[in-house]
Amino acid sequence: MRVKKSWWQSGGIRIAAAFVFLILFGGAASGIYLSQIPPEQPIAFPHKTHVALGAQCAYCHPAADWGPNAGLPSLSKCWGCHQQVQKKSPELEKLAGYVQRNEPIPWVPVAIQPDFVKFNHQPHVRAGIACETCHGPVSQMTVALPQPRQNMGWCLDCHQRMRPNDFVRLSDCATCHY
Amino acid sequence: MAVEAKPLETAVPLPHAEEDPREHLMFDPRPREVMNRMVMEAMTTTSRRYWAWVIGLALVVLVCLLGAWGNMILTGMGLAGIRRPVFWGLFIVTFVFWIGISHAGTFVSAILRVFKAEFRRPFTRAAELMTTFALAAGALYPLIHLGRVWVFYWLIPYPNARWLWPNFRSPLVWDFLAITTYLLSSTIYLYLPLVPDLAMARDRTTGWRHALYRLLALGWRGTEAEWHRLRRAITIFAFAIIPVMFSVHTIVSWDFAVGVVAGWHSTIFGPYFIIGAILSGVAAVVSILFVLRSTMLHMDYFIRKEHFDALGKLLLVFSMAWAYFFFNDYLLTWYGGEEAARRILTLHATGPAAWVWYLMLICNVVIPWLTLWNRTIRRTPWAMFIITLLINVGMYAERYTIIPLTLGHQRMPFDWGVYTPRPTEISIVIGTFALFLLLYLLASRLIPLVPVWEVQEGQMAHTLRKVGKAEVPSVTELE
Amino acid sequence: MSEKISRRDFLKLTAMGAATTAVMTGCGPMSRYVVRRPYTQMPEYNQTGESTYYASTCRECPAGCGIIVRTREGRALTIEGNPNHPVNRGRLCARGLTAQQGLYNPDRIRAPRFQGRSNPATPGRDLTWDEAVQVVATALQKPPQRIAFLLGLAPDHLYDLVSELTQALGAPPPLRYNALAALEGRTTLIEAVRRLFGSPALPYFDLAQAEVTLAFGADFLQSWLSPVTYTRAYGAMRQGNPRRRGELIVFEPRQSLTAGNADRWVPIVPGSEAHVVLALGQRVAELRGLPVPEAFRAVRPEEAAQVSGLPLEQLETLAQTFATATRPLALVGGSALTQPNGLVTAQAVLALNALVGNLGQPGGVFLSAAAATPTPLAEVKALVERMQAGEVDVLFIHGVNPLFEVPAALGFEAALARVPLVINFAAFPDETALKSDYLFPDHSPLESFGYQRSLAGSDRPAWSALQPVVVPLYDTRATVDVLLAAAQASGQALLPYRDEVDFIQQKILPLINAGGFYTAPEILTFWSRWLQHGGWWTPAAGLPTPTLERLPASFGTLTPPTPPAEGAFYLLTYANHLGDGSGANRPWLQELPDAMTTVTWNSWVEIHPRTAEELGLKDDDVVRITTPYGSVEASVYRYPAIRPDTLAIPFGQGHTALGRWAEGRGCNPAQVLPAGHNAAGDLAFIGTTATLTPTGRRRPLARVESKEGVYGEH
Amino acid sequence: MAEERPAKWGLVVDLDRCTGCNACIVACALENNVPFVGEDEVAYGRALYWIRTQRYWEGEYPEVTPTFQPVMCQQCGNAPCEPVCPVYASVHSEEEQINLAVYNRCVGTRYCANNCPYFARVFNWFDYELPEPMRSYLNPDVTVRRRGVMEKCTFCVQRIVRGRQKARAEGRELRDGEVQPACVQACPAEALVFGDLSDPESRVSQLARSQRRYHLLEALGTLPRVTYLKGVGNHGG
Repeated sequence: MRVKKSWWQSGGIRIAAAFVFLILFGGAASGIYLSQIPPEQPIAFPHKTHVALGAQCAYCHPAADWGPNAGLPSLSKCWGCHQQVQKKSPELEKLAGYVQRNEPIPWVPVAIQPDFVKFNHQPHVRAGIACETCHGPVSQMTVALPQPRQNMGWCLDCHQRMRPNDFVRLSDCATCHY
Repeated sequence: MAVEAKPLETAVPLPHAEEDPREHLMFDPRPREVMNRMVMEAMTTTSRRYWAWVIGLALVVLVCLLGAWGNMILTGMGLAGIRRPVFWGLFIVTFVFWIGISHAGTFVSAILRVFKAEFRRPFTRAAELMTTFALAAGALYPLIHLGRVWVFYWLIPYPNARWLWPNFRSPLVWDFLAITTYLLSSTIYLYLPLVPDLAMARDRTTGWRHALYRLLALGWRGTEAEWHRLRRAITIFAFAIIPVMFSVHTIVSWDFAVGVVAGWHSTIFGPYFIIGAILSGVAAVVSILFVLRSTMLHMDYFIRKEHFDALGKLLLVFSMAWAYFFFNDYLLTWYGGEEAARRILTLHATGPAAWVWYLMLICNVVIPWLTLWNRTIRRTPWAMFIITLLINVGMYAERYTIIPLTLGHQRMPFDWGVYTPRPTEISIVIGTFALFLLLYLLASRLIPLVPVWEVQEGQMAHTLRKVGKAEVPSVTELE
Repeated sequence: MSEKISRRDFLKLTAMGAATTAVMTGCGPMSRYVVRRPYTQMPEYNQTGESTYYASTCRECPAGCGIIVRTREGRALTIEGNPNHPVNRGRLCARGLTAQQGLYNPDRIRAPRFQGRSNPATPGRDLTWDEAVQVVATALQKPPQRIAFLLGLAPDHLYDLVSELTQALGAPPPLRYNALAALEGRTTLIEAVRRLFGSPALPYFDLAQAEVTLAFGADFLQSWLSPVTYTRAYGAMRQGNPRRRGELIVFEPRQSLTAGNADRWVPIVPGSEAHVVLALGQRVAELRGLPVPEAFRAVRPEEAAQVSGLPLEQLETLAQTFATATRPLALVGGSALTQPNGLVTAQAVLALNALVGNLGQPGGVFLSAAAATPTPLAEVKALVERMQAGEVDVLFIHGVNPLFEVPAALGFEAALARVPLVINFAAFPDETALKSDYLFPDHSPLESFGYQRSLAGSDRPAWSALQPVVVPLYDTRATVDVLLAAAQASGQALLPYRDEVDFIQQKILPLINAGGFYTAPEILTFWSRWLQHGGWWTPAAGLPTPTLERLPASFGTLTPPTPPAEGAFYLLTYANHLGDGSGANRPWLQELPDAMTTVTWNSWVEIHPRTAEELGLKDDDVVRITTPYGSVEASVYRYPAIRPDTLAIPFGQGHTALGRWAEGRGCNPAQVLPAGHNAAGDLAFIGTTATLTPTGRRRPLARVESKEGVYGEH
Repeated sequence: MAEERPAKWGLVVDLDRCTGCNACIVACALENNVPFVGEDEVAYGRALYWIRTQRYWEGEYPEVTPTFQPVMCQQCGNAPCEPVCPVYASVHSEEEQINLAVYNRCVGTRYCANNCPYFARVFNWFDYELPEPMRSYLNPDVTVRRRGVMEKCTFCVQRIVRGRQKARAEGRELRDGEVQPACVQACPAEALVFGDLSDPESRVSQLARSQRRYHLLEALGTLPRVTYLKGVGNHGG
């Protein structure tokens, strides 16, 4: 006797279900992927080259020493060196273009925190944390790359490891959120 | 099946002296197969009116519940009428209402089962279904009323990258745990006694129904060993679910009682809420039974006047108990003499919304007390339907009094405020009522609404014995 | 912006993408990154992520409080008080705190514009500033006598420049009008000071050290002269005096915020203040054992008691309290001055101070260092008559909104239509701007240079500086620059100034050696310190002491108030935190509850609950208030602290223009005010009676208080 | 670096100085990016004032007088809002001894608001959009809250944190009066005084010991950090 298959055992249904699953899974996966790729920058700034030439991080991002944001160098700062060091390259021509038009370069910072996280560079720099600890091996990057998994647990973990005696203060919500 | 004859005890509903004992379901047996077929017919017969209701309710759920809720999520909680200082409104009122209704199933089924109240047999399932669906409707509200429902999962304790756990000191977390436990256990408790009936249905259907019931019946064959295990499981659950039931509404009451809000901060709130819940739950069972009896095939065989009568007596008792707790709560608050709390009591009785308070008392106390003592009224299904609906209106008014009417008049008169429900929240409330009815309607055609085996078991135990010339009803206790 | 500044590349910044871009939790790539545009050239005073603070002067009212504006990446964030400023000592009122909502107001006029006023069919069009300057230059070449300037009370540097300009042209001097000054009777006070003490200055009252203060109508906690100064002084009077807690008694028909804070509120009949002061003066002189001056004998105490409704015994108690106090002080303003007897009241109160000998004493009366120059309503009236008669060819308007602020009964609107050329420098499309031919928008105060030198609240000689704290947002230009450019373009060598900054520097040049708390060898250094400190003032407090040579035999004729006819009421209007109404487009000022009624976003009419009951009126009933000059509608607020025969409507709402937050809210009491004036030429509206008709409609007021909780009504 | 002492921030409201002018409301709103909501919403009790002046009337005409009492979050030491929050969005700061409102953690149960006897908490019923270019004045130090989030007075914790960081960078302790919330800074009558209650010499401590002191709803045992000083006499309270 041939057993009658139930409706949910039919091939069509199963294939459709597989499709639905694939679409959902694929969507989720590509969403995660897309949120992790670095954004396109107006100029492919080679951090690698600058670090190799001996430029200190704080030369271009000096505000990390005194305030919350490390800051982006102004156009005049870039041009201050590059009008002397005139190496021909298409990226430098882009820079020259911005200088000519006196137009700010629309950088897309990758090391940003959401609006409700009030990160302050200054105490971290004072505590002697190297930039690479959080920003990754910038000396090997062209444009800066976002560092994955910089979430709250990551902050707390570091606070607990580095300053176990001060953890009450460093885990206070108001340290970062207000 | 081991049967041991025992003389009739007074706890068993005695047929009224003047009436024919055959009016009672237990003494009006029909052959097993006939009864099975009746239940199957009731389950599989759908009329055009049925489908109209299903489609209508589905539309209401879609528009009034999902549509309005979705719109509120996208726009903001401001679409509801809540405001400062009445931060909780109709959503929480309806939440408490549904959780209250959900006590019916457990009460009717578990407590009456434990106390071997025989009249429960035909409608335990109807009551358990109510429990499950009322919980489903009620459990939506903690989500609906969240300002940011898209992060509701922060209420769930799970290890996460933020190193954060929910605050176990918060009654809302207790609520969350209690409601999930209750939902889970009441679903299992609904399912267990369903298994033999599903197997019965499996053997009498074809097509998708057969597939479904085969899946759900878990290969039930009806052997003695299976019956044995099922009985034990049901007994264990019946005992275990009772404390869960008590805990749920107690914890819901703690949402209010642990606060400093004047008028909420009352130690009697736990039992007061439980009694209110059971009152409204049992009332809802009566209402539903009336609807089932008058709309479904063969239900007049299973659900009889005797059941309305018995439930009516219960209702009277609970109405009295509720009045007792209400008085207790009122007296202690008044006697305590805290100014803010006293002001609230005065306001409930004399403020602009005093009609809600009087509605509560009339529906919960005056009407049941005036009617339910009367046997004829108790045995008139439509009268019972109206009375029980009114009791639930009264219980809704009770929650409305406790929540928005109390919140609006706290300790700083400068900031008092009057709450007016707005269309969005009314629509959502209507939507969950529709959801409940829709689920019930669908379930009534998907699962046997009468626990056939329980009825049959009862009928086997009840017999009329001839003692001399008289026929005397007797019952044997089943092990 | 002046050339000098653009050369220096002052504040050349581009805002870093809005820092408040919401980056949501766990959102996808779209919202994850934001574009940031760093400076092309980092200003040396700027530190990334740190705020930069600029000292300037608040121009939300004429008081001239010193402010410090916190900026970040070229955006003005918050306004804070300048802690060293002699007027406000770091404190601010609600109006000053909302200045940035004016700067960033979406309804600002963004470019110079021609409007087809005479012919509505003519479309308006935007102009370039070159065209605008040309228009002004042509206008300045009109016959000088037919040119008129109507300015507001701020800023002073513009007034100084226009004064020089009109002098050079031979045109009539500019008029200065402001509803706040009109409602508090400022010119009456100045005129009284001139008559008694010889110089037309505003008095400065040392409230902080006074021990018993009588205030006649002066709502110094909310609008009078310099509210922040006097609120600060009030705090010090209450709790800062180690000897005793100062006592405050206020005479007003309607309880203002000041009267609400007083130890005693005396609700006298509107218009009877002069009687009360004179009667008090007699008794005080007697109690102090002094001869009663002739001028105080103008009224018998019984008569005063009868006119004012204040029992004689109370009058006696008050006189005793005042006469026996160690440091008595009497203030006058507002409803006590804006009435036919205003000048008498003002002189009598000043003389009362002289009587108790507190002139130039701690807790007494001083004279402000700088002359105050508001124009009395009478002169505005004269201007209106000239306009009506077609004697004005061109009217320049700046910093004032006469169609809103001037009583409608004056007929300004009709007269304006008869002026062929109206040039308005308004920053906002207010009522007058919409009826002007040309709009040449000035910078907002936070984008402007300037100074205020008439500082009624300063306890020492002081000038308060304005400087831009952000780059101008729109294509606006400083009016001083426009006038200077036009004066040059007109070919005549009218004014010896290059631009606004040059003008201000030349004006403040004498201050270098005037004994301020800083000095400098030359103007540029002085200028940088001037901007840094937000002005200039002397290191020590010190103001001229008024000297009373001889009291006049009479302060003027005294008219007792006429009681309102049956069914009519005295009508009052007063300034609350909305001031002269120019703040009505600051949403936070609208959202701010009125101090006494807690009503927001609208107008109301205050009626005593008893009166309301007699008339069968409930809260929120819309009533029509009619005077011989017009009528307005507003919702009823049953106000327990007003005379039962008086109605009051706050000033400031009822705009028909001025942008989205101001338009179509409430009513403008200027529509029902009379155009009459007192002996000092000041608006005299106290004593106006109005009738009240219910409209049958209801319009609930947005009040913050719970009516049920506060008044016990459901 | 000197070991830091946790502070116990406190506020004193001298009701004898307070005139009820409401400058504090605006100062607070603009410092803390508090949105305005418009007439209809204010009328329905949905204004988002973090501090408001409660004005009651005393006496009968003509002896009638208003009483003004600014009420903000009392930063209770034993706060009713804290235990009820299921997600720790309303949480006590051990460091500053104040009650925090952690906006990004809030899920919007509004339980804290019900349980606050001072009605100090307000809720974002909607997203309150500012028209361009008004967003420019938003304070970047304070998170702009979105719909569905509770908020309340924080004693301007952003100023406290920045002040501390500044002091720490300079290797010193915070000076008395160095950190001031916006309302205190603006108050024209100097009725508000802010400071560290754990320092007995601070101005706020001295004032908080005044004989005129009282706390709002003291009987509830919430241990408020805001101390009110009674108005003197029958009036001016």
